[in-house]
Amino acid sequence: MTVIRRDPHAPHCPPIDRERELIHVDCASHTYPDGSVGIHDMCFFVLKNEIVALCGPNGSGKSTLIEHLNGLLTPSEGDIWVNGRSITSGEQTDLWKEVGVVFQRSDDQLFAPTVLDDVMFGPLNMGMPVEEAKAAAMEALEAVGAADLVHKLPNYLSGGQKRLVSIAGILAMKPKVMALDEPTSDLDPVHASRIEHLMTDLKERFSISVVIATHDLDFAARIADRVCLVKNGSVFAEGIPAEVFYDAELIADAGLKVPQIVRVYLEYCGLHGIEPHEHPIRVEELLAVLRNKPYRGNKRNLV
Amino acid sequence: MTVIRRDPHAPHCPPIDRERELIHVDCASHTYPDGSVGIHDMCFFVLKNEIVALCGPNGSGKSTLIEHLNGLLTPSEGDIWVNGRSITSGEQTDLWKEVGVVFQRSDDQLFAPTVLDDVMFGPLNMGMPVEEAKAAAMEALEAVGAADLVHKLPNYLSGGQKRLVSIAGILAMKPKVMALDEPTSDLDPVHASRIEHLMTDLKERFSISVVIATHDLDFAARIADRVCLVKNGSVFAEGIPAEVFYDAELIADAGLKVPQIVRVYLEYCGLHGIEPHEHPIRVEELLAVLRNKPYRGNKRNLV
Amino acid sequence: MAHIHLEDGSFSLVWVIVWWTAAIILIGISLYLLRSGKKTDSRKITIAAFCTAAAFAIFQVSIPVFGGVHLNLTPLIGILTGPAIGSLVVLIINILSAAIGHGGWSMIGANTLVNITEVLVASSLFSLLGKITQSPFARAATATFAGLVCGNIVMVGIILVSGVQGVTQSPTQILAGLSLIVAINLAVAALEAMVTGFVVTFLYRVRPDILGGKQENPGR
Amino acid sequence: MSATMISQHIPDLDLITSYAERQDSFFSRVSPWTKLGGLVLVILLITVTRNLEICSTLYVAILAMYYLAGLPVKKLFAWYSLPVIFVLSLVGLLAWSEPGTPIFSCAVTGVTIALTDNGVLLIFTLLLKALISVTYSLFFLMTTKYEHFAGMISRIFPSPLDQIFLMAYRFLFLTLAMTGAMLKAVRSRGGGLVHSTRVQGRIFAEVFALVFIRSFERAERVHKAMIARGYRGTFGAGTAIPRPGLSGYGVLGAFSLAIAVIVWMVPNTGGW
Ligand SMILES: Nc1ncnc2c1ncn2[C@@H]1O[C@H](COP(=O)(O)OP(=O)(O)OP(=O)(O)O)[C@@H](O)[C@H]1O
Ligand SMILES: Nc1ncnc2c1ncn2[C@@H]1O[C@H](COP(=O)(O)OP(=O)(O)OP(=O)(O)O)[C@@H](O)[C@H]1O
Ligand SMILES: [Mg+2]
Ligand SMILES: [Mg+2]
Repeated sequence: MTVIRRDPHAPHCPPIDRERELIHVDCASHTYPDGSVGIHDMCFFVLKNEIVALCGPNGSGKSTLIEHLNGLLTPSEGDIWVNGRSITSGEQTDLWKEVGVVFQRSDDQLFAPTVLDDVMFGPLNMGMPVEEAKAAAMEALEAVGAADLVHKLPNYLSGGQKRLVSIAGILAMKPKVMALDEPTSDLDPVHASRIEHLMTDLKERFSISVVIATHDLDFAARIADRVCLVKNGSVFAEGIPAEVFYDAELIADAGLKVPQIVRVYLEYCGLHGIEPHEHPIRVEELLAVLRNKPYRGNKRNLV
Repeated sequence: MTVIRRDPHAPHCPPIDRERELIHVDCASHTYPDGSVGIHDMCFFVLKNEIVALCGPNGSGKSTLIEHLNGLLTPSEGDIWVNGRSITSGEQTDLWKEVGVVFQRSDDQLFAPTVLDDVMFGPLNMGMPVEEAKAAAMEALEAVGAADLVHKLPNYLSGGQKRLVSIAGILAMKPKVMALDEPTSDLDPVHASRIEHLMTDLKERFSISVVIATHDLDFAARIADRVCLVKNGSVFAEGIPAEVFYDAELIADAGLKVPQIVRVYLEYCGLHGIEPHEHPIRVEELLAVLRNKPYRGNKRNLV
Repeated sequence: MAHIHLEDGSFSLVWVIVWWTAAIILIGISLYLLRSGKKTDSRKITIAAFCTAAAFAIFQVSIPVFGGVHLNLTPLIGILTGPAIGSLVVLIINILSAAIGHGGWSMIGANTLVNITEVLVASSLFSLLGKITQSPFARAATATFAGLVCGNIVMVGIILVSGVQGVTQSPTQILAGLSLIVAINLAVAALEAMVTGFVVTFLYRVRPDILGGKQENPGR
Repeated sequence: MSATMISQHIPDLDLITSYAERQDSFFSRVSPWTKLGGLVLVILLITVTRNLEICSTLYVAILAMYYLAGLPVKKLFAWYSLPVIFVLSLVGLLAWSEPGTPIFSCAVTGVTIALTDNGVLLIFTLLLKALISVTYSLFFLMTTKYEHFAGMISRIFPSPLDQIFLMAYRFLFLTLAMTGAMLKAVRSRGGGLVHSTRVQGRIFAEVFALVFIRSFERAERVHKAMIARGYRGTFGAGTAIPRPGLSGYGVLGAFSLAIAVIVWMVPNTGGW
C-alpha cells in the first residue's frame, strides 16, 4: 500500500468499497457566509471499524469537515453519503443518531445542569425512557472512566474531565461513527493517554469507527489506521501512518512537521548505513527496530 | 547539578541568589472562594535571563501560580517578592509593568477593536504618548512576525495569529519577566515552532526572563533552562531538563510521562550496554549522541 | 419583549424629541450615580459589556415554539446588573438593534424608556421578593413578569400619548387595537418569565456569587 | 444553509463586518462622520414628512446607493422581513377604520371595520419609511470600517458608557459564536426538534443560562487580562477617523436645505 495523492482536478471521488463504507464525502465544498472557505472539493470516506486521523494545520478545514459529517453544516456543492443515504436530499433527519460529534471545545458541549443530565440528553432525545437512558448514561460514563463524576456540575470539572464527559455524552447514544475534534489538545499526558486508550477501545469493544481531527502527528501516528492530510479545505493525500509520516515532502507540503520518532529513525539509519524500510512510527516500534527485530506488540502491519 | 526535591515540611524557602533573582515566591498558598486549593505552600523563583518551564498535570496550579506573579491574585498565606519588593504589602501597584502575563486563551486577552489598539493598550496605560505607544506596538508586532496584521480585527485572526498578537501586546510593554500559560496548546507544529523561536529570542535579544506553563514535556525539554514540576499546588522538584526528564520516578510522581526522546535513548543504551550518562533531551541531541559525539548545536551544558 | 416595534417615521418630531430627552435624562442619572459612587468599578464595566453582548446574542436565537419566538431578557439584565448599569446596557442594546433595523433610530428614546422600566421593576422586585421567598425561580419569574407588564403599560402609554403619525383614530380606538398586541406580548412574557426563572435557578446553582449570594462549595 | 437556530432573518454581524472590512467602493471612502450626518438627516426627513412621493424617491435613492456600493441586495430583502412584520403587526391593527373610501370591510362581533384607501396609504407610507431607515443603517454599517465605528463610539459617548459599548461590540462576536456553538451541540444530539413547549423552554433556558454564565466568566478573565496591562477604567480607540471633506459638508448642507424646503413647501409634512 502506498500513499494516495488526490488529483485536485478530479470532479468526483467514487466510493472505493461500498460494502464497508459508512461515510462518503464526495467533492463537497462549503463557504461560510462571510466568504471564507471552510472546505473545498473535499473527498473523504470512513470505513467500518477503523480509526481515521485528519491531520492539517490551523484553519485547514478539519472542524468544518467534522460538522458536515452529522449534518450540522451541509455542503454548498458536492454530496455526502452516510450509510448509503445522501444527507443533502434532506430526508436524513436522524443523522445525529448515526454520527456523534465531540466538539473542539468541550465547554460548548456541556450545557445541562449536571453531568448525568448532560450524558442522558442524547439517549432521551432518541426516545429512550428515563430509566433506560440513565442506564445508558452510566454505562458510557463508566466506559470513559468518569463514573465518579456523575453528580457533579459540568462547570466545576477540570479540562480533562470535561473532555471525558463530553465523549460519554456521545458514546451513550451508541453511534456508528464518532468524530472527535482535537480531543487531546489541552490535556496532560496522563489524561491524553486515557483518551487514546478509549479511542482504540471504542473501535475494538464497540465496533465504532472513529474520526479524529488533530495536528498532533505523534498522537495520530500512535492510534490511526489511516491518516488523511488536509490542506486548504481538502484532503490532498492519505495512507497508513507508516507511509504518510515517512514522506517528508508530503508532510512539509501539508504545513506540518515530521514526528520526532520518524526523524530519529531516519537519522539513525543514515548513520549506520541501514536502508530505512522498517518505518516505525511509535516509540515501541522504534525501540523494536533498534533491537533489530520487528515489533509485535500491536496488530498493525508495517507494510 | 542535580534535581532538587523540595521538603514539603520546610516552612520557608529562602532566596538562593539575591543578585539574579527577579521573582521569589515564598511558600505561598491560595484558596479560591469556593474552597478549592489553587496553590499550596508554593515555592518558586525566577532568575535574570532564563527560561523556566512549569510542568504539571491538569489542575495542578500552574495558571494560579502565574496569576500570582503579577499580582492578579494575592496569596492568602506566604509572600511573593518581585524585584526585591513584597507584593503582599500592597505598595506594589505597578507590578504589571514588570511582569507580563499571556493568558491560556488568547481570546480573553484581545478585547480592543483592532490589533493595533490592542497592542497599544499596555504602552498607553504606561503613560506613553500615542505616537510613542504606536511605535512600541509596531516594534513588538514585528518582533513576533505579525506586523502585517496591524489593521485586522482580532475576531478574524486564526488561533496562531491570535496567540502571536497577544504575545506582542505584552512584549510592547517591555516587562522584565514574561509568563506564558500553555502558549502552544492549540497550535499546529509550524505555528508552535514559531512561538518556540520567539521564546528563545525574547531571552537572547531582549534579555527577558520567560516563565512557561505547559504539560507538553517535549516542548519544555526543547526550550527550558530549568524545569519545575508542579503537583497539587506546589513545585515539588526542579532542575535542568537533562536531569529532571531522566528521573523516571520523579516524572511518574508528577503525574506526567517521560518525553519520547528520553525513552528512546534509555532503551537504546540498555540495548547496547551503554551507560546512559549523556542525557539528550532534544532530537538534535539524541541524534548527536547516536552519532557518538556530544552535540554542540546549542549552548546548554549537558552536565 | 415589550418593545415598541415601531420603525422610524411613526412618531412626530416633537414626541421623538420628548422621549429621547426623557431617556437621556434617565441615562444621565445612571451615569451620575455610577461616577459619583466610589471609584468606577472596572470589573462591573466588563461584566456589563458581556451582558450586553449575551443579551444581544440571545435575541438572535429563535426558539422553536409558537412558530419561533425571540426573547430580549431585559428583566434578567436588570436582575444581574442592577438598575444603573442595566439602564446603560438597554440603551446600547437599543442602539445596536436600531443599527440592524429592529426598531427605528428615532424610537430609541421611547424603547429605552420601556426597557428601563422593565429593568427597574424587575431588579427591585427581585431583591424585595428575596425577603419573602427563597425560591429563585419564583423570585425571578415573578419579577420578570411584573417587569414586562409594567413595560407594556409604559409602551401603551407612550403610543397613546404620542399617537402614530397619520393615524386619525381616537385614543380609545388605538387602545382597542393595541390590546391585541399587549395580549400577545403577555403570552410571550409568560414564556420569558419561565425562561428567566430557569436561568436564575441555574445561576444560583452554579455561580451564586453572580447574584450576590454566597458560594457554598457546590458538588466539588 | 446551516442547521443552527441562529435566525436567518436577522442581519449577520459577521457578514456585515466582513463587508465593511473588504469593501473599497467610493462609499467606503466617504468620511464616517458624513455618513452619520446623513443618517440623522434621513431620519429627520422621514420623521417630518408623510408624503409618499418624497419617501419613494428617498427609498429608491438609498437602495441605489446600497447597490452601487456592491452590497448584497438579496440578503437585504431577507433582512427586511422582521421590520416589515413589526410595521404590519402594529400599523396593520391601527390602520383600520381610517376615514376615506372603504376598499375592504368585515364585521367583527357586530362592529363593522373597514380598510380604506387612506388606511392602505398609511400602511404603505410607514412601511416605506421603515425600509428607508433599515436600508440606510445597513448601508452605513457595511461601508464603514469597524475601527472607525469604534473611534466614533469613543468620541460620542461619555464614560463609562463608551467603555461598555466598545467592549460589547467586540464581545458580541464571541458570544454569538459561543451561542451558535452551543446550539450546534444541542442539535447534534437531537435536541430542539420535537418536544413539548415545556421541555423546549427548559433546554433553551439552560443554554441561555450558560451563555450568561460563560459571558460572566469570560468577562472576569478578560478583565483580569486588562488589569494585567494596567487597565484603570478607561481605554479609547486610537484610530483617527477621516474628517468630512468639503464635498461632504456640501452634501450635508444641501440635504438640510432640501429638508427645510420640503417642510416649508410640501403638504403632509411637519407632523407636529
Ligand atoms: N464560523 C465561521 N465563519 C467564518 N469562517 C469560518 C468559520 N469557522 C471557520 N471558518 C474558516 O474556515 C476555515 C477552516 O476552519 P476550520 O475551523 O475548519 O479549521 P481547522 O482545521 O479546524 O483549524 P484548527 O486546527 O485551528 O481548529 C478557516 O479559514 C476559518 O477561518
Ligand atoms: N476560578 C476558580 N475558581 C475555583 N477554583 C479554581 C478556579 N481556577 C482554578 N481553580 C482550581 O484550582 C486548581 C488549580 O487550577 P489551575 O487552573 O491553576 O490548574 P492548571 O495547572 O493551570 O491546569 P490546566 O493544565 O488544566 O490549565 C484546580 O483544582 C482548579 O479546579
Ligand atoms: Mg478546528
Ligand atoms: Mg492552566
